Amino acid sequence: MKKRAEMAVETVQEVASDTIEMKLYHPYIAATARPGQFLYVLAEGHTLRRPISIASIDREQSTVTILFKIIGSGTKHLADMEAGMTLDVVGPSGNGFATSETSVQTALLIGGGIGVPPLYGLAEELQQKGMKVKAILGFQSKAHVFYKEQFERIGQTFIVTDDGTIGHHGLVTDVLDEAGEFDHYYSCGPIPMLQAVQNKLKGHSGFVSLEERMGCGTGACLACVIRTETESGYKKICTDGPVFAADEVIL
Amino acid sequence: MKKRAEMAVETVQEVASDTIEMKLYHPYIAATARPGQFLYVLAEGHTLRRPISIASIDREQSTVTILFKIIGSGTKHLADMEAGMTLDVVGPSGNGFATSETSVQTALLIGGGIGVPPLYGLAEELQQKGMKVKAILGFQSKAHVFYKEQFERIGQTFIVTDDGTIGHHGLVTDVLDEAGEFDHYYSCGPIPMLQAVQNKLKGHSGFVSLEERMGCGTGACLACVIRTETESGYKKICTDGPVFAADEVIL
Amino acid sequence: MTDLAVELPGMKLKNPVMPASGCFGFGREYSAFYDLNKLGAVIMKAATGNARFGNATPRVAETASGMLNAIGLQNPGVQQIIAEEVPFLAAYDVPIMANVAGSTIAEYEKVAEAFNHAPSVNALELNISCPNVKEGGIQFGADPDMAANVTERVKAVSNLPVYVKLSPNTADIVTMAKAVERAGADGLSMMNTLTGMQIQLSRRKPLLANETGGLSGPAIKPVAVRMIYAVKPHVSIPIIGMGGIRTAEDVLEFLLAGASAVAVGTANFTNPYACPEIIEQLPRVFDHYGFASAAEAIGRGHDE
Amino acid sequence: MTDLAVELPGMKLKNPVMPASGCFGFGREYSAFYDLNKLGAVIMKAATGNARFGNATPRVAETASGMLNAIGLQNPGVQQIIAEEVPFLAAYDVPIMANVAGSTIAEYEKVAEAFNHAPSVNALELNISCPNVKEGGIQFGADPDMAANVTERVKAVSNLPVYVKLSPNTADIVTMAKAVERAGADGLSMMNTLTGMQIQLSRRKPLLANETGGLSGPAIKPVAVRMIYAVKPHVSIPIIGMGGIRTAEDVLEFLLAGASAVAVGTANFTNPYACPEIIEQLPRVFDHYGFASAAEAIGRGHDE
Ligand SMILES: Cc1cc2nc3c(=O)[nH]c(=O)nc-3n(C[C@H](O)[C@H](O)[C@H](O)COP(=O)(O)OP(=O)(O)OC[C@H]3O[C@@H](n4cnc5c(N)ncnc54)[C@H](O)[C@@H]3O)c2cc1C
Ligand SMILES: Cc1cc2nc3c(=O)[nH]c(=O)nc-3n(C[C@H](O)[C@H](O)[C@H](O)COP(=O)(O)OP(=O)(O)OC[C@H]3O[C@@H](n4cnc5c(N)ncnc54)[C@H](O)[C@@H]3O)c2cc1C
Ligand SMILES: Cc1cc2nc3c(=O)[nH]c(=O)nc-3n(C[C@H](O)[C@H](O)[C@H](O)COP(=O)(O)O)c2cc1C
Ligand SMILES: Cc1cc2nc3c(=O)[nH]c(=O)nc-3n(C[C@H](O)[C@H](O)[C@H](O)COP(=O)(O)O)c2cc1C
Ligand code: FES
Ligand code: FES
Repeated sequence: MKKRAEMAVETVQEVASDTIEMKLYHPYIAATARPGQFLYVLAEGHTLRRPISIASIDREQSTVTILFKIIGSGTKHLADMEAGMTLDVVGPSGNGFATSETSVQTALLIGGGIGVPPLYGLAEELQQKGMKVKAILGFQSKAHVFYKEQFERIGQTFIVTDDGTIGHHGLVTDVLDEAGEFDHYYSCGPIPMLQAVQNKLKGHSGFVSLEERMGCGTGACLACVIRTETESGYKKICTDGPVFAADEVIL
Repeated sequence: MKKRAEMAVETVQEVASDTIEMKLYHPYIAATARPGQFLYVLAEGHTLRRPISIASIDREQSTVTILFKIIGSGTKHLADMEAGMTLDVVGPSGNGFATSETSVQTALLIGGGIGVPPLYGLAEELQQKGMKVKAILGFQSKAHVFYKEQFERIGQTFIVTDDGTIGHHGLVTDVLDEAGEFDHYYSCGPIPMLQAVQNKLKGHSGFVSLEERMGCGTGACLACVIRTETESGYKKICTDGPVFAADEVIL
Repeated sequence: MTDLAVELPGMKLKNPVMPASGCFGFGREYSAFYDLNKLGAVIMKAATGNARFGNATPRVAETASGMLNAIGLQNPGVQQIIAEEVPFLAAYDVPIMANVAGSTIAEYEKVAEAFNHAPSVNALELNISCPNVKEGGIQFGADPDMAANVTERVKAVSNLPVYVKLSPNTADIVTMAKAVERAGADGLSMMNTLTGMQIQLSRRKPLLANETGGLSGPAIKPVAVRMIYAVKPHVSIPIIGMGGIRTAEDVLEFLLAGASAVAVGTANFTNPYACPEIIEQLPRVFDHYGFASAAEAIGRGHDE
Repeated sequence: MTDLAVELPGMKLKNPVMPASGCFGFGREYSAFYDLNKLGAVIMKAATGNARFGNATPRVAETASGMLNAIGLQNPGVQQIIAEEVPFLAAYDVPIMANVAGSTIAEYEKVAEAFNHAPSVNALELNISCPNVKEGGIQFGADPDMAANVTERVKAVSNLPVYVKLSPNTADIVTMAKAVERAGADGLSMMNTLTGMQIQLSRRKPLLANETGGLSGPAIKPVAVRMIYAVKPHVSIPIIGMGGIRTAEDVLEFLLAGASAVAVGTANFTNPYACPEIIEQLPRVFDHYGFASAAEAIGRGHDE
């Protein structure tokens, strides 16, 4: 169950252009978090919290790692934090990836930009469960690439950039064929990318992790709804999601 | 002439209950500041700057010292600053005490609470000019007293407290007679105290330093006016003041 | 010990703090953070005649010391609220206010009438001021005659005390307040959100799908305090104050202005424990400013 | 290089940024901080028929991301402004707008007429919306007919383009804007302050001596943007936008909403260099969002 927690900032590091990796200590969060869940983070002086995915979990060290891109004043504020400070979060929030129920043999992970971090924790967990992991990771340019080596250590990894400064020049969907066979896919990134993936992989079983602007982050305000094929006609990204079966949501 | 300056915080110290002393480094400000002037200080996240008097000036070290009481969120924020940070100020602001033109032999300084700091810089300067300085300093209680020894080093000092926990129990005006002869008086503190002093010392030549809520702090918005006997009928505390001849302003 | 209790038509409150409509759902989510029995009351999310999906997303944006929202009254409809949500809240020892919305007077009547059959609901809050409902809503809140009319019609069908929630998007709040009092309102809720907009530079378009949204949060507090202060001397029905409340000091400010109780909206988003933390601080704050009870602070900002 | 110039009735501006009335005096004080030639224009503090002392102090209070003011139009009177202040500003190569205020229509006429004899003044800004003037002011700004009337009367006596400064304290800004356009206004200034109040807990009373004050600063920006966006399609006269502008990005937001130029008020208090720093950042911001000139951004938030 999610709680408000004061997490201790252990390290802060710029791992790619405007992309910050932050390791946070908190026994409860680290013990209960699952890949695909997020922290709802308070940036001082801001009214709304910021949703940031949990990129990886170290249960022994009681830490979780987040990775975020500096977009506006909230993430700028977070980037200015230093080791020794505390971060006020509500988490672990959301449902996370359902890895236990799947009998996946090979998983294809498709991430775009800041959609890559949650897939890393998922990759680690799937690997631990003995599954084969392949990843297609899209970035703006070489300067924006992060976690390439980490993913390569886990499995075959395709890097795609908008400008071709590294890897394939184009879109993540361009290399889907090259990536070959898989049982399930997991995708996280901007909506147009998810739509393209959903289209191209119609018929495949898959999961998408969605983003939407949030108010409460806790299911009460209905800011973050997504249309679904379910009876009520909608789901809440902050609590029912952010991960959904690809055929469940209408992007 | 006042400027916006980034002053380096050198030391931050609690010198009495909720009362912070802060030493700030800046060659231009330290070279040009005069006792009685103030810094118009930015507390991050706040719309309006805070006026804080210059308590003393060390021209050799290029520092000025301010002393402030924690009242609300602005001064709370300032109190949380640490050595090595920078403070955004506009200063030196206001006119300051006119010590050069006076042929004072004995000066009586009458300060209440947070009106005490500007008088300390004045006391130092008057002493340097070879004048005799006496001071009456009023505080809430013993826990709120600061700079007692510093004033005593300069001249005869009377401490008065609201609750009698140290010094005289009562008001600064109670010990005026005891303080004896003087040529000029200089007073700074809350309006009711200044009114009482003005009343009791009618006919004496004196100066008062005033407080008012400020907008621009620079003479443009007319937030900080005080009625005067002058032709225009008013003066601006932020630029014409904060120091006025006692018979000039209508309190 | 400071006595925090206040009494309002239809509701005895342990303390004057309740979550504001639309910022707390029907309580389920926040019950995971703390015991709802700590609250003075609960105001439920708006109910309409049938289920509504609301506006397209994005529905919220952040502003300086505030936020914009254009949820569009999404809710499962009054019948399902009575069947599924009210029973959950009824298990707590906390008065329940139902927020009633609609696009036509007939819809307001239908919703209000339905709550007659929900014995756990203690009072109605008539949302005549939702700025995000394009078909109707806005007009009721902007015109004293229409506001009076919907108030009268709802009073005629309802067994419950009716609090009318006023819009700040008006030149003359006092006339509005007097009109709905004359029409039979048992209380006022002041205030709903100010209409605002944010333009997203990268898209060169309003950020919210609905274009405009309701501005809430600390940014609007001075407007709410001013309106309550202005209305108080002109009405004899109690006011539930809201708009930017974040601290126990803010609660006292609203009571001094003339509110008898307050609602906390946006602050729940910044801090899910906002309500219980404010309530916990109230005794210290009332004591510090010389009040032995919440009730005796009400309207005291008007003393000579 | 981005072309920052914009042209308005009576004024050719090097760039679209000018200090807002009442926040910049008559320019003298800020001329000690920077060269006023950097500004797009200067709007002077309100002028009334005779000298006014204004309200008692305290006249300002701080709020979340904003402030309240109730200066009360203190000024030395139109004759002294023309004799002493205009010549100081006329020495700069910057268009001058005079802010015209009064308690009666006759006073507005008198002040407007006086500026006919100040050849350096390029335009008038008709302050029909000062919320702090008890005798008159407020009514003109709240009623379309009265606003139209004062606009017409001033247009009849003035040789200068007249910009009417609208109040946000209204339920229907579009009707107001259309009314003053029909009455002959050459432009609009949007917007003045929202009326607000802060209660000082320790005194149990409104903090400002005037009780209410005008809310300004970033807190009100979403309201200003919404009103400009709403008015733009309904008028063909240009709009000077204002309300919470603090950064060059804010300037672009106002231009996209429909303003042709902007005024910066409260931000001057937080940072005396606000105007020149914003102007310095403009080329970078226009460039980043794909605009080669300021003029081409105007109203582009309305594109399909
Ligand atoms: C479930 C979820 C997980 C996310 N995980 C990550 C992550 O691991 N790393 C990462 O860099 N980013 C992630 N994001 C996006 C991240 O929340 C935004 O980049 C961030 O909120 C921007 O804040 P800001 O103050 O810098 O930007 P501003 O634009 O100043 O923010 C203004 C407001 O808009 C909201 N907002 C802006 N962009 C987004 C967005 N893309 N999604 C949701 N809200 C937004 C902000 O939260 C804030 O309320 C995630 C978003 C969601 C919904
Ligand atoms: C010329 C001058 C010199 C001063 N020198 C000192 C000094 O040396 N040490 C010191 O402790 N205090 C001094 N003060 C008072 C000091 O400015 C206030 O205590 C401070 O602004 C309070 O800010 P806050 O955010 O803590 O309080 P808040 O009450 O949260 O402030 C809210 C607003 O009110 C203003 N305000 C509140 N109290 C005062 C006040 N007494 N005078 C002016 N504005 C006020 C603040 O500046 C701010 O704009 C001086 C005031 C003036 C006018
Ligand atoms: C996300 C959100 C949803 C809201 N929904 C409703 C609603 O359904 N009915 C209503 O009367 N007011 C609604 N409001 C208005 C609040 O109840 C409250 O009047 C307003 O937000 C001001 O209070 P605050 O500043 O504390 O948020 C909503 C506000 C927000 C922020
Ligand atoms: C201290 C102060 C004084 C003001 N005086 C005037 C005035 O004399 N005439 C006027 O038309 N507007 C006056 N205004 C309103 C501003 O010109 C401007 O419309 C408003 O403050 C919104 O802009 P801002 O948020 O950038 O401050 C004043 C505002 C402030 C803060
Ligand atoms: S953000 Fe409030 S329901 Fe999801
Ligand atoms: S604070 Fe603006 S004139 Fe003094």
